[in-house]
Amino acid sequence: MLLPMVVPAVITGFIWSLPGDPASLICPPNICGGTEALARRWNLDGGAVQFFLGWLIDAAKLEFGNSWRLHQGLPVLGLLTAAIPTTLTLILLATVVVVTGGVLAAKGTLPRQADPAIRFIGLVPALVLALLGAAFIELTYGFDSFSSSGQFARLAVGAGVLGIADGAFSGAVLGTRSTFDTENQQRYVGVAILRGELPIENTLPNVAPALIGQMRARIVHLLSGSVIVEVILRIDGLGSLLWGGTLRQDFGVVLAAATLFAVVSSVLLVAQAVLETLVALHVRRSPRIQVRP
Amino acid sequence: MAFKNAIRALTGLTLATLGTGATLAYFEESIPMSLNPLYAKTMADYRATELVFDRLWFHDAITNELRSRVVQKYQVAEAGRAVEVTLKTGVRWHNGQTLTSKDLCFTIKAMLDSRTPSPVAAHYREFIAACDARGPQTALIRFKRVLPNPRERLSFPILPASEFSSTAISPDLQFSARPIGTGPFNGKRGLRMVTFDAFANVHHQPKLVQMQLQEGGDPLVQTKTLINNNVQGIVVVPPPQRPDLSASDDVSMKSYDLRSWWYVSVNTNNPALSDVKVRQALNYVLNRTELRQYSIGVKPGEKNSPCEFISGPFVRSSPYYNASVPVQAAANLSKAEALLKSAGLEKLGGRWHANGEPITLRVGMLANLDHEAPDLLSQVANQLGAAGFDRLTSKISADEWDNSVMAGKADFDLVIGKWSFGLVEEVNELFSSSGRQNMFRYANAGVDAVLKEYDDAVTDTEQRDAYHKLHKILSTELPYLFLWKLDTKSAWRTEVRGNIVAPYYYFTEIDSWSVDG
Amino acid sequence: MNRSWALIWAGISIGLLMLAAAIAPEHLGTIEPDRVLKSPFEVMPFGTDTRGRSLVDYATQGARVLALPALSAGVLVALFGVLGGLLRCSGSERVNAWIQWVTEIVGALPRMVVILVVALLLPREHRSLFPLAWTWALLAAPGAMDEAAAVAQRLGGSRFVEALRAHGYSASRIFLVHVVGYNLRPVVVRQGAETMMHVAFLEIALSYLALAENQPSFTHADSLKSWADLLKLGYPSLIPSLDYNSGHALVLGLLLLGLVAMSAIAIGRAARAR
Amino acid sequence: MTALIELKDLAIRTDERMLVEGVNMVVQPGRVTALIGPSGSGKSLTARCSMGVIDVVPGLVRGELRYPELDAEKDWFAGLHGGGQQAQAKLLADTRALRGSYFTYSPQAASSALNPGRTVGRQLQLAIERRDTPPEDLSAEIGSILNDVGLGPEVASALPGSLSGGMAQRAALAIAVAPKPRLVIADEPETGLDPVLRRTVVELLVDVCKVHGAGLLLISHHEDTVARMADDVVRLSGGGE
Repeated sequence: MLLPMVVPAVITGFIWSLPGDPASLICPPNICGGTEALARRWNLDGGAVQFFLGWLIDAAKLEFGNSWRLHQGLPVLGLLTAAIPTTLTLILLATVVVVTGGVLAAKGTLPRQADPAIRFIGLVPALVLALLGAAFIELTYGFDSFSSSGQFARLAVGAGVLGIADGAFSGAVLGTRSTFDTENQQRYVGVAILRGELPIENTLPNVAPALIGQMRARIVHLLSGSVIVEVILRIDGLGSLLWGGTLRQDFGVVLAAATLFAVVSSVLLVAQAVLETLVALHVRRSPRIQVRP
Repeated sequence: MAFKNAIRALTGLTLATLGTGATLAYFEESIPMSLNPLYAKTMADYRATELVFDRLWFHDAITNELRSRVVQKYQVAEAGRAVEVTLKTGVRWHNGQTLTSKDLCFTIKAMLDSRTPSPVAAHYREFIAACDARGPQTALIRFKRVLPNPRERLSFPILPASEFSSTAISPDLQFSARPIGTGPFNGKRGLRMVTFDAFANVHHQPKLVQMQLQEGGDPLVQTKTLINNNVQGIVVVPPPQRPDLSASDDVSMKSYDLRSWWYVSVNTNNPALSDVKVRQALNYVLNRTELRQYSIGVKPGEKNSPCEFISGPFVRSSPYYNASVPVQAAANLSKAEALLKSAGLEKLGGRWHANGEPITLRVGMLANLDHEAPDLLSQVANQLGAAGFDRLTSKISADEWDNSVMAGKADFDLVIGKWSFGLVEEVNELFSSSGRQNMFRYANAGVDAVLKEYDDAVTDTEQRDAYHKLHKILSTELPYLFLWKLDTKSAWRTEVRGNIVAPYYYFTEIDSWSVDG
Repeated sequence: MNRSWALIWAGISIGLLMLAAAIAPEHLGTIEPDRVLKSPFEVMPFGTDTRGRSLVDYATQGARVLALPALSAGVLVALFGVLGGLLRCSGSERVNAWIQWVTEIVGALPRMVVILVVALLLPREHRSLFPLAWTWALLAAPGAMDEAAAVAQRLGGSRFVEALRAHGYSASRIFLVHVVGYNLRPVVVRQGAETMMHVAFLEIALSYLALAENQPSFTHADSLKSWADLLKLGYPSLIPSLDYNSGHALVLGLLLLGLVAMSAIAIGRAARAR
Repeated sequence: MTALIELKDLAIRTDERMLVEGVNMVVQPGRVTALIGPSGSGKSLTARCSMGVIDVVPGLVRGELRYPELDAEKDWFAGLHGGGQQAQAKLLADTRALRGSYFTYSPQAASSALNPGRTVGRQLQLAIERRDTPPEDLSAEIGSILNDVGLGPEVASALPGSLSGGMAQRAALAIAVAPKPRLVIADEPETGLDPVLRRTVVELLVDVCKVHGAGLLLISHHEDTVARMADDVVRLSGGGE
């Protein structure tokens, strides 16, 4: 859960470990109004720790200042609040694709003969699919590609790309399937069949923790992929912010965006923990028995 | 239709009211980094701020005479060490308040405030001493020294005092994205475009209702988009795209005089390059004709080419250009070789060595110049290689250019760049040993002396003679290898009328622009 | 693809990559205005770019940008994997628990984000693919260690080692030959190969994004062309209405990416136990 | 009286060899039928087939399967010969409703045969829900069944993993009788238990089935254990040809 703190901490460590004045690293004086002003703004004088704490406190108060360079003068908070829903939608839609893959595999709807094809698709890097997606968007939506429908199409295509590229879909399908295959070799499954029960009813609670873990890892992977997809498809999400900030060396934006990514990841960790507890409770379920006199 | 869509698409341009004549959509080189004129860096910034702000004085785009839209009357005071300015009444800011001398003096005080880290301000700090309001519309601007013709130099944009809490103006203030000016348009910067909404005023009656600035992206796409009438103009058309556009009847090309020239600046701190003979040799190594042909595509012997060679730090049309200095159009490798030998370098295995060590030249070029002169960097590198120099090439990002190259911290031996003059054609900052734009801290007593002559000059002729001398010295001293003046072309749809393009600032005459329905 | 074929393919592909990297020219050839954007049929073998230069140089320079960083990253990950496996066999519970924890934290970070932050903080003179590739390797390492450890677990962890000791094998022989050689090899080599592929894709992605914004590259000297340049050059041909005939560049770029992926698979297969 | 299961001339094969051939078996209600044969003679296979579960390919070569109590005429193997896996899957689906209600299954080595992810109580509950008429007091019912197999109520909340071999076997038995089936099919209930426990478990099995009015098909290779208590005996010679 301390992940959101780890990220800025690591970055801070990095800045102070690099040669040169942290202030001019964070934002060169000729941009940020003289080192003193800058030092005051980022409380750099107290060294790494104070800078880090100062930043955390401001962040807690949702004070991220304004963008230096990427969108000079626009409040970073505003940029973030505009970006987060977009990115979350993107990830959510992509997750739907991935989960569908998992479910289809679990239910055995996907024929195993398709595996080679699925594996192959999994090899395609996000960049390539994103480029194709961009071409598609531009051919279909053209001039209106920034209208609301165009924007949604970008999101949809982006989600599709994310969900399929870099082995997201194939990983979900093959991973889920192999998990179930291993479980189905357990003897109790065979017995369940002889008892007229469906195997999946029996195995699901037992494989759930493993599946949840896999799914969390996959969503983190999607987050990482969203950077490329958002930039190529010109989706104004966290990824675009992070990338733009990196190019323009807009430290405030990058620090905030990176931290937000970390926040999302740790939310996922929490979600995983909660789900696992729920499964454990489900497994322990049993009717209360009162002893007969 | 698919074609249209594709084009529209690639640009990602969204125009509600296309072709109604009310709105003018155009492509810029890049989305402006700041709409605060004090922090204008790129030409896109300058052009955008010209729509939102009024400069105190400016040159008429056609007659080139000095004009002002906000000054009622002025008079030189204190024997040329000050000027008293009376502002027009009734000029309104975009926030509804009226323009007063308080705003004028605030602007000057902000620029004088050392906590305002603005290169523009730094320039004015050189010679402006103070400003005091003499009345609601009248202010006295004091100078540090006598200025021959002060109005020439007072071309700063006026900022609204009411919008700032102190005279220390930082670039990250919201003002940079939502500026308030007295100009013809009220600008709002979005993530992917800037919209300018017309603001009628006593001194501006723009015919256009709205202007929409879009980042250009791929030049190929920009061109097709313009031809297909999905955008009405491209501010900067790279040479490779010009034939396509001039072929189209619906588009007219307009020359945009940036008064800018291209150079290869030489790191005189590099032991080898500190020797003037070596610099002269490099000047002979460069085959400008070939560079121009391969990079910009000017055929040898082409009439009225967009690209004319120069031998000094001025464009040919400038009075300061010393026509008696010849240009070095072609390479002369034998001369170069002789010079290098006489400088004590030796050629071993086809590579030049300075006291036993092979010379490796680190060549850099401002990345976004690549559109205007594609592959210039690699071509220069190739020519150096052919002449026997090892070389490393790298593109330089805009930020790095400001923070490292212009701060004199660049680890390059040769830097390819473009210099554009503002209102006044002054080069002191580039060549004076204390100059702020002197990227390699080049220092030469003779040059400094001539520059002083220019500063002390009280008449235009004196100034011209000083710069003629400078031109002559530099052509042998060669802290820069001067390449050419590449005139910039814009392209606008023919429906766009009255589109007078001002040198450098571009949109100075925007009030006269209109679009036929 | 059976094992021996995989072995051959893996060998050839790595060999080719290295060869290409070795013969890559320092700078692109001179411009030839009279053969702009020629197809492979007009100018062998791959056609030319917008300045009439052969795309062969693009291919080799791209290989040069990738080869060593990707390879080193792959090796790094493989080594980490081996370490993970050995640790599990020499079973110190605390160490293993610690590995688990690190895996959790690192696994929770979106890699691209970390890479970009590193790219941002690296001073320009240190900007190259190596630090980014190694960062990627470090991010991939815990996963590899985990998987290798799982394999070791299936072997029986420390009990497996004890058993072999009982047979009188020397410790070094047990660990190097039996644990690593026979059992961990398939896993760690596959992990390494995948990392190589991912680093290659990472480079192309980063270079492309930088190109698209006309910025200097994060990953290589600007005198070199990355395979991303091929994609960038070929991309407009995807929109037929632009009638921009640079499709051959796109095809070449995709082909090279495909080769990288195939090779990664081949290497993985080749390392499989008999 | 009408039989519960009637298996005629069963022959099952894999690609390699015949597994069982010419097996005939009739299981009467309320009686203990022993299915005896050496290991590998196909006892379990025969039992599974009689429950409609065929999981070898090509599988059925000959044979008829009837559940006369339900339908005197219907041959459940009809159309299965050479029908391949689809046909087997169909049979599996058609007979699912019967398994776990008409006849139930009590596995051998129960500790590994019970779902580790469900408490004994929950498994009993699910089994009881298979009855046509659910009991008005579920928890009491579970308690009594546990009691019948000699387990305390606390076992209900235990996960199979925490049970000893003997307890697991009893739990499995409880689950088998819980749906009030017409027949309990017990697959070598004595395996993995020591001789003393073995005897008690098998006796328990017989008693419990009697108490719950269910027939019992007892699969075993220990003649001595079962011969005494079996009413009918079916012998498998062992292997095909």
